Amino acid sequence: MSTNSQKYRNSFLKEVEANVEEGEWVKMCMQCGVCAGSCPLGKHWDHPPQEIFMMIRAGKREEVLTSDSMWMCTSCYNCIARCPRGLPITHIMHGLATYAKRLGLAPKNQPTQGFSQLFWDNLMKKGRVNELKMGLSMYFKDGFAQGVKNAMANQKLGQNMMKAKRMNAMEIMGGHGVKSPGDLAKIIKKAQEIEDGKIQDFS
Amino acid sequence: MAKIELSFYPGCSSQTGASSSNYLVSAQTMCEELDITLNEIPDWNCCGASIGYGGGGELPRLTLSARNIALSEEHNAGQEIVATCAACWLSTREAKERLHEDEQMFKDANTALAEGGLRYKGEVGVRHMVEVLIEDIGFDAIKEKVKKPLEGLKIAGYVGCQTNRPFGIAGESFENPQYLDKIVESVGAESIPTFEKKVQCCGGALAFSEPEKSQEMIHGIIEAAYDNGADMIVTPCPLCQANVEIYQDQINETYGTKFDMPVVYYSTLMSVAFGRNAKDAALNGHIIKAKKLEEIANK
Amino acid sequence: MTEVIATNETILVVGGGISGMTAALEAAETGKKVVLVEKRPYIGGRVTQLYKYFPKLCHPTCGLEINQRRAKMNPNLTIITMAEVTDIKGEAGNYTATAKIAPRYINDNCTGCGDCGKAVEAEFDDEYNYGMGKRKGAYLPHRMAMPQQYVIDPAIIGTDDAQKAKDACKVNAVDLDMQEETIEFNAGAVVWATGWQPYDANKIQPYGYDRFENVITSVEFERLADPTGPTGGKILRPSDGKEVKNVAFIQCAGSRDKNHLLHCSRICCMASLKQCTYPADDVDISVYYIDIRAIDRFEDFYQKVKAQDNVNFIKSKVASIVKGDDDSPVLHGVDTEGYNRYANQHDLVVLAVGMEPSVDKESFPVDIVINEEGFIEPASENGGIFAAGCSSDALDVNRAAQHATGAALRAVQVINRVAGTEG
Amino acid sequence: MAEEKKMAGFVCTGCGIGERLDAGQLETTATRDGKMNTCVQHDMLCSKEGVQVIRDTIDNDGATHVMIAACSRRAKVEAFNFPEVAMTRANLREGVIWVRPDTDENKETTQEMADDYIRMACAEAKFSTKPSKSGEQELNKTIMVVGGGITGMTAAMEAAAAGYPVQLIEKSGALGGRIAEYYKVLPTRSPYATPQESSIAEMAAAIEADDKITVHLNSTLAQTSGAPGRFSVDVATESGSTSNFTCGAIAQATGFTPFDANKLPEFGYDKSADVVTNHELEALAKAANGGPIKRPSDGKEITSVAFVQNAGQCSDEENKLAYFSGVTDLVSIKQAMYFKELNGDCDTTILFNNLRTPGAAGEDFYRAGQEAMVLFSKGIVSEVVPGDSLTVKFKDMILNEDAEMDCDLVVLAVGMEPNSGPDPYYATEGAGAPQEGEELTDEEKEERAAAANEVSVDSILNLDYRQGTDLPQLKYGFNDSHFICFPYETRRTGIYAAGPVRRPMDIQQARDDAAGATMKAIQAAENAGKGMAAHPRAGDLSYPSFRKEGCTQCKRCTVECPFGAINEDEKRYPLFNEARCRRCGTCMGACPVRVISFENYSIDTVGQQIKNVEIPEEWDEKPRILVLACENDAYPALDQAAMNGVEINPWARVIPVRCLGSVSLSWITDSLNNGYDGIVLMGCQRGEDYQCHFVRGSAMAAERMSKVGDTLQTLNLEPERVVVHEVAITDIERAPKLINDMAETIEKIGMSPFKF
Repeated sequence: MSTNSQKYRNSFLKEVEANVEEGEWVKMCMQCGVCAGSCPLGKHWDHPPQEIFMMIRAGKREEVLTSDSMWMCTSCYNCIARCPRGLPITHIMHGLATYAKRLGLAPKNQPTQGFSQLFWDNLMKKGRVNELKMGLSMYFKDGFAQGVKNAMANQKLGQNMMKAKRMNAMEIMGGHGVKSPGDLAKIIKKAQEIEDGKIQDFS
Repeated sequence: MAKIELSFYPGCSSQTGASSSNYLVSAQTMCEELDITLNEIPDWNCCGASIGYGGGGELPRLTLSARNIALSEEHNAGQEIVATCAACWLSTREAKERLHEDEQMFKDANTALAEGGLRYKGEVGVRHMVEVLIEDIGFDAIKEKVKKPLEGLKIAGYVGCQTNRPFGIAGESFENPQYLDKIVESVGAESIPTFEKKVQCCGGALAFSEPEKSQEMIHGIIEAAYDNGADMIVTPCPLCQANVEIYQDQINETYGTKFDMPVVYYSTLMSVAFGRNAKDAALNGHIIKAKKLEEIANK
Repeated sequence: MTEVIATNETILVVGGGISGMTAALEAAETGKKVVLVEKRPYIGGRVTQLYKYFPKLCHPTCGLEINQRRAKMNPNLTIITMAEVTDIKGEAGNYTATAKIAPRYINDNCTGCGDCGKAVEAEFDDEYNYGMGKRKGAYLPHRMAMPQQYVIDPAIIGTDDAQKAKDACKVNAVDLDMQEETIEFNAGAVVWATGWQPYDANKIQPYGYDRFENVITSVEFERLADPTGPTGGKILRPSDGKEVKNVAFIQCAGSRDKNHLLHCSRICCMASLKQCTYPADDVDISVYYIDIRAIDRFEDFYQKVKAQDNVNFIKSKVASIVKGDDDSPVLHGVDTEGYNRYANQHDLVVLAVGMEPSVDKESFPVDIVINEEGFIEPASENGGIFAAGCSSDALDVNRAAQHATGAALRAVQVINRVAGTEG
Repeated sequence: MAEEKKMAGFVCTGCGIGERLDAGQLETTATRDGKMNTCVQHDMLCSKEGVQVIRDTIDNDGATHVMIAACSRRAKVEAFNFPEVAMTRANLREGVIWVRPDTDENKETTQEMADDYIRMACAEAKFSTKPSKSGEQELNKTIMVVGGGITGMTAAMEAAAAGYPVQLIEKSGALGGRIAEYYKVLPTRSPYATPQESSIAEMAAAIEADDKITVHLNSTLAQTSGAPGRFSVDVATESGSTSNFTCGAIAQATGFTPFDANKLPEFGYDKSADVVTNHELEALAKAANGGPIKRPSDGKEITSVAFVQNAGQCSDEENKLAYFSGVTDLVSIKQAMYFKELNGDCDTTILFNNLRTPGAAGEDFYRAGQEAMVLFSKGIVSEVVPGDSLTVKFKDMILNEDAEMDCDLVVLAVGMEPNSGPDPYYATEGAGAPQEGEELTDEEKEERAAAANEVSVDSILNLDYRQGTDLPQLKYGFNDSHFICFPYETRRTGIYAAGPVRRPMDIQQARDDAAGATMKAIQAAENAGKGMAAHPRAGDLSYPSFRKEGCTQCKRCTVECPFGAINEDEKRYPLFNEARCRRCGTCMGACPVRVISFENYSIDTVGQQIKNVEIPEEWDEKPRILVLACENDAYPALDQAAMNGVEINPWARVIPVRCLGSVSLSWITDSLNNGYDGIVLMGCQRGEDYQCHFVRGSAMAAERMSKVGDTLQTLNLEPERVVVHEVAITDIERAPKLINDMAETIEKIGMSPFKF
């Protein structure tokens, strides 16, 4: 719980500015709410972007970082297109989500959190996404039994895709990729290090 | 028409055996007809899409795209990069702009790339195939190319999100872009300019992680097209295409509908209109067959 | 040929709206020679198109009547209508101005009797009513128009209609051979009062002004409410002429928005509050706002309107408008006072469009300091050229008149220096 | 009058007048009934040739009185402009042919209408004389500026820059006013991003150096007498010495006083030294001179501040301010930036309801504040709990929950109260005004006024005016104009308020306002010298005079003059002050013995029009309706109705009046005695949002007419025969209807028996 000495102070706002992608924009929000009204998944947000920005100013660190709201972002960019103050809201939402995850505060079993990690791991393996494996790992993320269920549920879909040559069982053997996934890994590892180095400790 | 040569970034989903391999096929056919040469960026990697954010942070994601641009600048020097996939285009262009406005990011990205012996300059343009069609080719030129006008077809132009926002196509509005309708008309079909869901989000990657939420939106998109009397939907985005097409069975189950709405690419329409056969137009790549197109193609 | 007697002791006022009129009259009533150049066929500008003023709910034509009488009776004042200043050369105390005068095709003989209007058949969209309603090809722009002279629409020149107008006129005021003319004259100082224009609502795409008939602008709403307007003062829906029972006002339509106008237009909040008093009290009214900017005593008026049972305030920038049943707009957004999502259907939506300064940075006739919002800065670099009213900032009528009076003094100072009357 | 009258009539037959009316007969009427020495027709009188005909008659035949029968007096004004003669106009176009149907059965009545308007115009001409300058005062170019703050200093400099000498009066020992105490001020040039140094010091120096400006420090006004063009001012200094000077006009820039925060116990102002007002913060910032701002209580460097917006403002509570003081949101942003500048890493939170930062400068500065990491929260503060660390309790309107925060310092954004003198109309229009149904005698009213002045603040101007010592107030003590189109339409001619005493405003606005008020002051001085009236009858040379021998010293005129233009001499006879007068004629309407008149507007110029209307025999079934219409609104409304072809019944005879307040009861009683069947008076809206530019003219007419009842009784006539209406200039359909309604009424109740 934040104490009065943190409420409506800049402490959390500063943390967001330092550690969150495009975080320095949060202070520019004027609470018009056009982002909240523009989000296609809006009704699924416990706290719409504009409210999250207000919570940041109010110093509600835990509430914000443990929220599942940011994970509702579909990256449709409606909010960015309409924001009268030009806040890159999509990126701020992504940034907050990533930061929450980094701190281990993001809600567990948040499906999109899980999926985005799968996606990333998947692409990092060979440098290109392997849709089949990604699909399967998605189905099996909640264990084998659930996985089979999911797979069965989507079996028809899979068969259709195979028929249309838009899914290839052979992908399981490897599939597409860059020539030297190792080099790519090195590059991204470096990028990761640089980024980690910049994170400031506010805890 | 002057020959156009571009550095091509196909993206993961368009690879053979991947979810939008039919997009690639039809796009290549279309380009042949329009005398556009696509030089694939050698050894390109995934752009990280938008959904990658949860795994990689900002810099790693930007670096992914920086690598592609660097490769293009190295191997396809002097050629603008063109992408057919909305996410690929968006990520790459976004990365370029971000690295341009933020000097530190620019340095950091290059420090990372140096690990793989690459250097990013970021001096090359990044465009979507649709921009090339509108700005370099033009609707009239497309009209001229038409051998088999798609008469009697009513097609809903579904633009979706990422081809439209935040960059969009020059001269088009975010809320009511017209270019797909113009393409539809250029190939002799009837457009639906009032299609109110033309920029509605389909859920994007959340179709995987949050199927119910996404399918609710997809349902709305198909329903609107249906209510507007559309024979099929056309889109410039592979994820839109997949999401709107492949879940129709599940949506029909959930909502008790009987949707059977083909969802094709602008390149599909053009390939057929330009007189190419069903195979070149990759009509076989559709789960819900675009029968009316097939008929025209097989004429 | 228009004759203008002017010296470098003459004050040139560009724009004959409330600010220009005020500046011109105050200077002229102080004994200074003034030339007023107005683009429209009449003076008065945008206030002539308003139904009422806030917060008194009095009628702009009342003040207009007084100002026009002042103008008619003042020998120091020369008014040139249908004219634009295209060039200004020289420096403070010694300017040469060039003005282009469009042909009115009616000369000073005109008695305003209206015979030509009756004779002509062709009709055009009535710009006085923002295109709602029609006017003839020979017309008096509005009943209070000064000069009280008809205008012939250039579009009918060369047609039988033009000839009909000529034949109908008993005082041969119709001159179909009138040509555009360019005149040059001196001035010691210039008051720039070209005012403002409503921000182009078509550019605010999410609100579909270009797609939905029942989404209109605040300036159009003024005409709807005006008994002399296209609907005779009844507030009817453009789509079906039905009486409006439920109206929404959207604030900051184009203002406070980096995609449109960066600045706050100041007047829109009060204008909408004023317009809340136009419909009958059985009409439901919703005001969607970010901040209600009721300054000074306007707070009283804000409280008064707030107390109306039929008015409801929602702190929200509307996200988008979609078409609902029988063409009723449905507003989507979130009430940010405690996160309430809404999808509200209204009979009519009024966009409180922002004030865009009518100061064209590109083609401004002389080098002058214009800020990023497009307003003229009070800069010493501007020499003997002084902005008045909405050329200087987004202002309401009262502040515009106040500002114009001050601008008049600054012009008088230059003139007096020239005349060597100081000391 | 020495010169003998030469009356010339002119009848225009253009615009269909010739077709619709028998011009020959009109001519005869003018000469036979109207006693015109000559009368000629012209087919287009407003044409160059037509105007030349009139001009020749004046120049060659020496016509002194001209009657023009053509269109409305509002039309072709520029053409029919002959200041060297007494001129009247008969409105045959808008007044007759445009409001009557062009049919044979209407021909007769339409002609009668026209003939009457000719007779009326001739009579009006006969009893008018050409207005001319009285010479009561000469040009006095000196401008007195009261108040040496930023507004007054600006006014002084602006006047001097225009070449006018200035007498600048300042109560305190130095120029500069409040701004002198400020650390920094709002930016006045784009980009509106950072607070800037005020220019007050340079201005003071410039004034010092300007030999056109005489500065009186430690000075107040002992008395201001006279009128525009000849004000005589006694200045008293603290030391007790007095001096006198004369001036042509006055600008009052006496500024404001910050709201007393002791009235806000809920915010702990009286309990904690660390709760300060926005004005006190300026001093703190200045005291810090470049270093960090320190807490008043213990000198600790401040690391967190909360700004409470609208403290004691926008409130419906007793002894708080109901209005919003224009700039206090911008000021708080500015002051939050002080802390960002001086206190390094200091948190500043602004708790607002509606953030009111209008215009380009306002919104820019709001964004600049956010850039500087000033934290904004839509929150309504309920309480500030004192303590080592202050706790601010508020409702967060966005998160919709009760919240609280701790901070080192709380700044209360309190409002501005105008430094205006006592309101002359406290007892009649202000708080002391009689309540519903309460009838007050003049004496009682005066007692109340006096009482009010006792309790209220000291006078600033000490005007030697019959109607109080200071400028009238619009609302909340502000000396503002009541009119939106005319921000400087003062009720004390030649005296103009500027700056926060007129309306709460920021420095830039105050400086522009100073320029505006100075412009009006200069104008007033110039026109006083020419004997010309000020707005709205700008340029009018006519002025009221009275027959002393007839005067009963009843004081009606001195009490009711809306502009305090009439004083009383020791014998309580009225003393007119031409340059204060606005020529509305309210005094004329007030005078029970009809001794007050203007050259071209008098009991006779109207009375004779009424008398010269032909009253048909009762059995002719042709009633006559007298319409007295305010020339600003009702008359233009009727003109516009005519343009729209709205019909008016043929019995109406319309006479425009300067103001309904100028209507003499005698006109009403005379017309009733002369057999008029109905009388319609049309004035402006009255009440709080009155539209009458002569303030209470319309209201007073209503009051006076309420007394007509007795007259009607004695004549045993029906009360419906006399009606007073509020008519707006937009009542284009309604105004004619009101006249036609009277015709119907007469249908019902029958003709007046008083036809001789």
